[in-house]
This record gives sequence, C-alpha cells and structure tokens, in this order.
Amino acid sequence: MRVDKFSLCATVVLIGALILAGPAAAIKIRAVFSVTGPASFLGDPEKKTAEMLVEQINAAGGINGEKIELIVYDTEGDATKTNLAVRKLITRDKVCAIIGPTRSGSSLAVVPLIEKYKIPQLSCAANYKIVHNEKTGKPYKWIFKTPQSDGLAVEAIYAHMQKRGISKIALLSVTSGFGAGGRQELLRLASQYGLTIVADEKYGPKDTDMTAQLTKIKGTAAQAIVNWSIGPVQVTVLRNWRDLGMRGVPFYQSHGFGSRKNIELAAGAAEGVFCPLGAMNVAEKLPAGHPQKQVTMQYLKDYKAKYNEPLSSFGGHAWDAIHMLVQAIQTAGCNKEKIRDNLEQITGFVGQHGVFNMSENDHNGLTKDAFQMVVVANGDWALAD
Amino acid sequence: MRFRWSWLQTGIGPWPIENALMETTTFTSQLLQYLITGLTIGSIYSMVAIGFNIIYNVTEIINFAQGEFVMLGGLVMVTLHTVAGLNLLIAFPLAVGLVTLIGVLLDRLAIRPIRNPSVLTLIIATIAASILIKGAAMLIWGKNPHDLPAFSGRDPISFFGAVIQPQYLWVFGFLVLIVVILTLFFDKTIAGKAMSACADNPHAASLVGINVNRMILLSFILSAAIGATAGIIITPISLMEFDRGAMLAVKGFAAAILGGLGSFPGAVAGGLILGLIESLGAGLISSGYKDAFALLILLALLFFRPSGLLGNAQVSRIKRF
Amino acid sequence: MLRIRQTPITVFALLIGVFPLIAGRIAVIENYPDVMIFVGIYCLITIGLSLLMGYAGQISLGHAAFYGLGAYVSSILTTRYGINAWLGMGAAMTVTALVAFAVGAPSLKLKGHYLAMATLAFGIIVYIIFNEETAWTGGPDGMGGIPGLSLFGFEFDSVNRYYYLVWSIMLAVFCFTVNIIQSPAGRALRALHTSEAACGAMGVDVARLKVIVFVYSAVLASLAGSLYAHYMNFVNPSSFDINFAIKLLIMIALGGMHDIRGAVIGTFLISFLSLEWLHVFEDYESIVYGAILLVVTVFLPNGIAGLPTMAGRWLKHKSRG
Amino acid sequence: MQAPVDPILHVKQIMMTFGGLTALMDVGFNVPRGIIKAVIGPNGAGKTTLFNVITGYHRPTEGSVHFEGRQIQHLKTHRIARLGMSRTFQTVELFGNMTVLENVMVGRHHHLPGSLLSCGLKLPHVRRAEQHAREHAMAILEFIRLADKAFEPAHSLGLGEQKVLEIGRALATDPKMVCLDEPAGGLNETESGQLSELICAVKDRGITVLLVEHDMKVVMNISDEILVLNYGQKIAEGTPRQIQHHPKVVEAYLGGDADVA
Repeated sequence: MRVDKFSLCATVVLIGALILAGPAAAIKIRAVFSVTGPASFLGDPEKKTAEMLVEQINAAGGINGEKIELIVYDTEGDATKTNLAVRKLITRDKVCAIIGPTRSGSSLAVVPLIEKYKIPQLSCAANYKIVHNEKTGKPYKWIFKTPQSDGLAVEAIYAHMQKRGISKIALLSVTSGFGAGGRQELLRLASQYGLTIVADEKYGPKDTDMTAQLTKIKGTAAQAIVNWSIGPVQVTVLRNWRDLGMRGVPFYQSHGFGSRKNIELAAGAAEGVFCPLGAMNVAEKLPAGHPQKQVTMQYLKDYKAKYNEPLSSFGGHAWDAIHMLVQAIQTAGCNKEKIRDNLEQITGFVGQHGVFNMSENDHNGLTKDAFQMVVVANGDWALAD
Repeated sequence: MRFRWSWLQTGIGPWPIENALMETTTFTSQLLQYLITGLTIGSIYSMVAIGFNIIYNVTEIINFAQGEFVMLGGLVMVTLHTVAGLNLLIAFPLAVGLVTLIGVLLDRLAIRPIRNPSVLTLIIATIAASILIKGAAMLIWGKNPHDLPAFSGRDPISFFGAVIQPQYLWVFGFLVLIVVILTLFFDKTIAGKAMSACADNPHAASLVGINVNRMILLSFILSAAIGATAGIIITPISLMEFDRGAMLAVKGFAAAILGGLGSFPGAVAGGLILGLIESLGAGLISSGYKDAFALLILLALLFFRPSGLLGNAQVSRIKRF
Repeated sequence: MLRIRQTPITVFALLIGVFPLIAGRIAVIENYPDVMIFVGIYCLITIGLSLLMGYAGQISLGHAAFYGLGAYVSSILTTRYGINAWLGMGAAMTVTALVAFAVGAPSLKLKGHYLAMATLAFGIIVYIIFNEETAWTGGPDGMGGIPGLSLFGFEFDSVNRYYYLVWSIMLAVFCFTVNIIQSPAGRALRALHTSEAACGAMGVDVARLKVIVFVYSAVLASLAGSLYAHYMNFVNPSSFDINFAIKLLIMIALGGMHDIRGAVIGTFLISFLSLEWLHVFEDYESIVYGAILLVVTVFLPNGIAGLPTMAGRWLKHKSRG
Repeated sequence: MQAPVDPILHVKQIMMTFGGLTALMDVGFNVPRGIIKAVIGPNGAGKTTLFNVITGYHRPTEGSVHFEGRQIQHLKTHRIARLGMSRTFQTVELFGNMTVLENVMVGRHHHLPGSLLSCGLKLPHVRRAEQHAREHAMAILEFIRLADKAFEPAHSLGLGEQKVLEIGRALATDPKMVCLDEPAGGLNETESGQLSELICAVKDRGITVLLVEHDMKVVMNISDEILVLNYGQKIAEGTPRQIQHHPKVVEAYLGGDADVA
C-alpha cells in the first residue's frame, strides 16, 4: 500500500506544529483578585501588575524555558465567589500555585480550602490572621502573604509617635475588614508604646462625612489621630479634619493611603499627614544606596509606560508575590511541596514593600523596617524623620 | 532630603502638644457641630427622598436607580468642570441636563416597554437599570473616586465654636431652592397640577384627559434633575465614585418612608431627621452603630405610625404594590 | 389554577441526582457541582421567599439577615461551645424563628413599600451587628474554623457529598412547600394575595397566616445559612448584606413571582450568571448582568415561569390570524 | 320555619366617626332569626359603613354589636366569620386567579386542618378533610348553579355569576347569617331576578340574610324587614309595605337627588 506523500507531510507538519505551539505544558498560575466590585481599586492595579510581569517574564523566555500561564479570576471581593474560584482552580485548572486574593475577608475565607488541598498561596491581603493560625500560634503551612501585616504599620506609627512624645491618641477606622483589622492591632499594641486611646470612632465605607466623629475627638485630649481606612473615605476624613481646624492634632493615615492620587484628591488637606509606606511609594525619594531603590524605580517606570496611570501600593503586593513565586518555581518546577518549601526559605528577597525573610515561623517575612514613615509635603511624599 | 515638620516651617506650629488643645471645645460647640453636620447630610438625603417621591407619586414605583442619578450628577460634573474645564455656571446646568437625559432613557427603555406591569416588576426593572448604569459608570470614570472643587472655596467659616464648610451652605441653599421651585411648580403650573392629580388618583387623572405617560416621563425628568443636583453639590464634600449610588438610595428611601411616602414636606423632614440621628448618634453614643440607630428609630416609628410621619394612610391605601 | 405535577419533580430530582456524575467527566463544567451547592443553598431561601412574596404577597428585604443568623448562630455554637453541628443548626433555626416572629408580628401590619423598608432596616441592623459585635462574630474579618458536617461518622467533606446533602434537603423542602401550596393553607395564602378583606370574611386569620409564612421562610433561610457556613467553614458579614437581599429579590422576580418553580429557575439562572458565566465579560460584567435583567423584565414581566403561558397566548393569537 | 324570639343580631346605638366626619349616629336595630332584612338609603347614607362595623372591618366609636347574644364589635373579622357571620362585598372581591371551586373551598378554610407541618407532610387527615371540603364545595356550587364552571378561573365569569359565586363562597363557611353588600348592583333584570330567587333559597336553608341594596324591586320583593338610613341616622324601620309609605323615606328619596325608588 502506497502512502500518500501529501498526507504524510501534512501529518508531520501538524504534529510538529502541535509540539511547537503547545508549549511544553506551561506553568499554571492563577490569581484571584477583586478586579470589580467594592474593592476594585485594590484589585485592579494588582491584576495589571501581575499581567505585566508575566508578560515580561515570558518575553524573557519564561522560567527555565517554560512559559507561565496566568489567568486572573475576579472575586468581586466576595467570600463565596472567592471560595468557588479557588476550588475551581485547584480541582479543574490543577494549578501550581495561587496568588491573591486581594481582600482580607476573601483571603480568610479560603484558608480552610488552601490547607485542605495543599496548594502554595501568596495572598495579597494584609490581615495577619491569614498567615497566623490562632490555634497553633504558627503560620498556616501553605499560606504566605506579601503585604505587611497591619501590626507592622501600627508599630511604625506608634514608634514615630513615641519619638514625638505623644501619649494620648484617638482612633478612627472604617467598618470594613481593612479598618477592623487595623483597629484591632491599634488597640492591641497601644500599651506597649505607652499610648492611651481616648477615642475609638468608626464610620461606614460609603459615608459622606465624618465631621461628627472628628468633633467628638476634638472634645477629647487626643494629641494625635490615627485613621485606618481605604478608598474615598480616607480622603473625606482628612478634609473634615482640616475644615474643623484640627491641623494642630497630627494625623496619621494607614499604609492604605499609599497612592499619590489620594494626596491629589485631598485637595491640600493632606499636607503634614503622616503615613507608613513601603519603599515603592517613595521610590524617587529613596537615597541612591537604598536596597530597594533599583527594583522600585524599575517597577515605577514599567508600570507608567504600560498603563500610564499612577502607581498604587497595592500593585506592589502583586509584584512581590509574582517575583517570589517565580523564584520558588525556578528550582521546584510545578512541585507544590517544593514550591512551598522554597517560599519558606526565601531570604533577602528585595521586593517593592521591603526585604523579605521568610521562615517557618514567619510567612510574611517583613519587619516594621519595611515601612518608611512618610509625610505629605507640598503635594508629594517626603521621608519623615 | 529629609522633611521636617511642615507646620514648623509655615508657622502654624502645634508644638508643644498642649497648643493643639488651646482652642477649647465646649460641649455646646460640639453639639452645634453635630447639628450642622447632621443637617448637611440630611439635606442630601432629603433631596434623594424628594426624587423618590416624585416618581412614586405618579407611578407607585420606588425607583432604585435614584442613587445612580446622584452618582451620575457628580461624575458628569467632574468630566465637564474639571476635565473639560467648563465654567461652573455652564457645567452645572449641562450636567443636570445630561443626567436628565438618562432619566428619560430610563423611562423609555426600562419602564414604558413593560406591558401590564406589577409594581414589583417595575422595581426590578429599576434595579436592573441601576446595575447597568453603575457598570457603565465604572467603565467611563474608572474605579477610583473623583473630586470637584468646592463652589466657593474651602475656607471654613467659624460659627459659635463650630465650623461650617462653605459647601454646606450651598447644600442648604439648594435644598431650599428645590423645595421652593417644586412648590411653585405643583401650585402654579398646569403640568404641576396635572402631576398632583396623577398622584392623587392616576385613574381619574387619565379620565379627565391627563396624559399619564407624559406625566411619568416628566416625573423621571424632575427626579433625575434633583438627583443630579444632589450629586453635584455633595461631590466637593465627599468625593464621588461609581458605586456610591446604592448607599445614598437606601438612605433616601429610608428618609422618604420616615417622612411618609409621597409627602414632600415629609421627605424634607425625614431626610433632615435621619441626618441628625446619624450625626448625633455618632457623636454622642457610638459611631459604629450610628446607621443602626437611625434605622431602629425608623422601625419604631413605623410600628406606631405605619404611614410615616406625614404620610397619608388613606392615600397609601389606594396605591398598588 | 396551580397544579404542580409529580412527574416533572421526579425527573428534576433524577437529573439533579446524576448531574455530578456527568459533570465530573466534562472538563468545562467540572466545577459545576460546586456552584450547584450554592444554587441549592440559595434555593432554600428563595423557595421560602417565593411562598412569602409570590403567594402571600408580602415583600421582604430582610431575608439576607435570617440567612446570616442561621450561619452565625450555628457557627458560634459549634466553634465556641463545641456543640454538635446538627444541634447548632436546630438551635439556629429556633433562634431565627423567634427573631422572625418578633420582627414579623409588628412589621407585617405594614403595607407595600413600608414593609419593604421595615424589613430592609431590620436587615441592615443585623448586618451592622455582625460587623460590630467582634467578640462574637469576629467582625468584618469573619470567623473561621467552622466544622464541616458529618452523620454517623460519614463526613460530608467533598464537593459531591455536600452536593447530595444540600440537594436532598432542598428537594425535601421543595416537596414540603409544594404540599403546603396545594393544601388549605396554600389556598388561603393565594387568596390572601388577591384580597385580604375577603380572606378575613372567610374566617382566615390573615395576620396569623402572614406571620406563620414569614417565620417559615425565615427558618428556611436560617437552614440555608447554616448549610453555607458548614460548607465554607468560614463566614463573614458581607455575604449577608443588602446586595444579597436584593439578589434574592431578583432571583424570585426573574423566575416568576407567582410560581414556586419560578423561584428555583430564577435562582439557577442568577446564581450561575453571577457565580460563573458572567466572569468572561470582566469589567463589562455588571453591564451585561444589568442588561440581561432588564431584557428579561421588559419582555417577560411574569418571569421565566410565565413563559409557557405567554407562548400559549401568542400561539393562540397566531392561529386566529 | 319558625323564627325564634331572640334576635340573631342586635345592634345597639352605634356611633362611627372618621376624623371629624360622623358616618353613623346612634344606629340601633335587631335582625330576627331566619328573615331577610334589607338596609336601604341614598348614597352616602352609611350603609356600607354599617356593614363594615357589623362584620368587624371597622371598630365603632361608640355602641355595641351583639351576635347570638355575644358582643362582637371588638372582634377581628375572621373571629366574627368563625362565629357564623359571613359577608360579600360591594366591589366583587373574588380570588380572581383561582378557580370557582377553589374560591368556594377557601370558605371552608377554618373547617380544615391548617398547620403547616401537617399540610406540608400531606398527612392522611389533611387529605381526608380536603376531600370532604371538595365535596362540600361542589354541593354548594350545585346549589348556586355554577357546578359546570367549577374549574374555570373566577375572573372569567360574568359579573352576575361573580356576585352569585361570592354568595356561594360566603355559604361555604357554614354561616348562621350572611351580609350581602349590594348583591344586585350592576346586574340586569334577568340576573337580579335569579339573584332574588337565590337569596330566598338561602333564607329557606335557615340562614338569616342582611342585605344592602339599591335595587328597590329586589328589596321590596324579598325582604321581610327594611331599615332605612339617611345621613348616618336611622329614619325608618318596618315591613316593605310600611316603608313604601313612610313620609320620611319618601322625603329622603325624593328630596335629595339620589336614586329614586
């Protein structure tokens, strides 16, 4: 029987094309960010950053020649949707590792899942409970997170206050996961820094005015105010503070304030406000010798070039997560156990939000040195002393 | 370069700390501040509640997209005034006009096409529209909040120890203006009287030759215009972003119910009372529970006066649901 | 005349039974059983709500709160006091029934939009309590470590196992509720919707019947909440907010208010749209969602369950020329 | 049928005011057992208000209502219904989307087990009771001659049939007395003739009838006693013959421009 030459050639070409086109089973990474919904202003820069980085890495040949396949699932900041998405990417997509979620609530919601299915995860949410099993007092085995824990930001703020001789403070927080997480740490750590909390006020994430809360604080002996919130309310509260003539009471924002857009929106009311920020927010202001100078400047440049919008500190969490994961995969391939072990052994990793030193007892790897105390001056950040 | 305390350089100097407290805050001035803040927020709620009432009176619908009008008002104004650089006096009416157009579209595309509707179907249509508008706004204006410059600067005015932002005065002013214009409209114009007739008894109104469809359209126009106005004047105080509408709609709805659905004095009173409860509750009792206080009082009131403060039980009985 | 036949229910039950076996073999829908667990849980709420809203004609925007109560009470009892999960669920249902009675008895005297506001207010207050009572609920961060369910040593720990658990409960509740609808009580309920006055004259205790149905639907929501909590092993307040209450309303309206089967169809559709299908639209998701809702409301004012009737009418119209 | 001496309904000095408006003033009368009593009067005379007071839809400002020797003015509607007093409505209040049979079966409601648990589980006694109720309702439909339309939706009936069905539904509650609010309103000659027959047939079953009616022909033909209201006050009471010639009644009807008898 004669073999048709044409069909033979066609088959060979086809098989060849399949081998070439179907990249040797790309490394599957999935990210779960709240790209839409109430926390979209956090998830959006994270998604953009992750996509940009994967593009860069793949353009440079991927990891050991293997391309990364990244798909971002939108959680809308919702616990149920996050649960579904994570379960889907574990059971259906069979991923090597997970990046995200964006919000503390969603991240805490999938802790049981991650631990059960044993998938390395790098969360981009802040709450320390994500990497701290309250029952054992140790980190969850499979979960890591890149954002600095609220406690570190609180310590940075409190240390600064202590230096300034402040002893009575007022707290303001938004009634969301972010605000509640920060408030808890603020209350917990106050006594260690010799601080008395004289007011503990809250407001809703969509409130239009916080004058009432500030007026109440005005009537106390508070020497400084700490505010813990994200989104438009953290700007509104600043304006109310300014309008009430309370500039004499120093105002500390959380690290959630880390976007220049917020200074702009505050329309001058942010002048003199303190804020603990990761190095990436003040990249240009860092001294040349600063360890993070180079990576932060590079990210800033790339992001601006690609998306032409101001950098947000939340994108930096995704940056840290992707890069650490890539580093872990380099020697582990898609071996989940090994990826996890590698992640735990990361030391001296220079990221956007600090220098990470992971360990068995610390799945965040940052200290309060990850924060620079920054003050708003002339409409821009400046390093505070 | 390291930065040193900005106020030391500018001479506002708070140090030593005790200076910060030099300005004594008495309880009365605090109370006054709560009242001022409450009335300002309340005025916005009132405006949203008035918007609810106008549409409710003619159609018996609670328009859940009412909050989106407010959001759109603010964001359209941002585009016209700060992005396109139009003068305030031109941008304001233009923004209101554009949002009104959305109101017309809402009526034409979502309300009118529904045949033999039940009131609940209509409500779902407005919910659907609000989801759609919110989604579109996210694409157009992005996910971040936007700001407008205050109409007459941001230098606060001192008032017996309390502080008033100039924008607060604009908020009060516009509430008064809206109330005056609406009163004149309903009392003096044919269209206004026809609308009141529709509100009292739509069936009878159509019998005497009033074009009920046109009145519904007019109600959407008016309500969108008022919503947009509220959005424009609140944005300099609290910024505006695509998903702010829902919260304002809920508060406005609560205000409308508190005052009695369909009653304009009720809407104004309901809004102001709601604002005051929130502000006083936050200031004097607990800020975490301030929204809960307002709603608890609303519930208690409803149990004793099932038609709200100034609502008419007889009228609400004719209305379908 | 409403007669729900047995055969379609049996077929439906069989389909539900074999679905995981089929879905497990098709990669694209491999995760659908997982989604279906939530569909089943939501169905429990909408079945009760449909009875309350579609049959008894009483609107409620407070059922997200009952759902939340079910979730939190059984979570707190199991995690803090180590109580057996099934007992916890029973306790949660009892607590919810008591709360529903306390809220329902005075609220259900209210009419139409006033009732909507009262239940909405209750829902928001409960939501605020979930957020604020951190010592009990863990606050906005939520609470984890909630144990899964097991029966005589059999753990419902995989998707498929929980799927069968949820859907067995759901089908039992569905049949139970269908029986109620076709019983004297159900007949009285449907009568109530048309004319409360006439119902009273027939010796039907209208107020009592309303409260009973309100409590029944609340208990179902509570059961759903407990099932949710023990599946997720985690709860946080935002799963029980107003948005969820409105989503329930949409599910029922979209499926068809006056038909309990409609509630199930609507729940399927909205759950799959929002949990699975619409994600491909990314930022356009909310626009597409709103548009779908709007189109369905405009063209199918009686919901999807009303489709056969509409089609029948259309065919009749056609054949007549 | 022998009428017992004690009246089935005793209305004592009813006063009813809405806001500042007095709708009923010192209205008092008796309805002896087993008769047909009509309440007539010009529009706005307070007839429907009187009905609403008797059947528990309004609570009188003053005065009392006694049904079978029991005070009922403070009771809720459904309690009064269960004591054996049922009613129809001036504007037809049928359950339009339900079938004719189901409408009548609603009238059997308080004779049926109603607990959600037993209904939901479809316990045998529920089924038996339901079967019984169905038979009972069919018998009533036979009586009101609507049996052939038992499975049609109520809203598809003509007005005359709807009015009849309302009476049938009221009968299903096993009442001792029915209150009919303008049963002949809007009906043509033939229909009101049939209706008169039906009302008499109801009386023959031993059920007392109280009716408000504008159609004087119907009233004069079937009533045993008539009560006349004007401006919320009782102006006359007596047999049809007495009423026809009562000077106050003639004045009330001819003096105002209300419909003339």
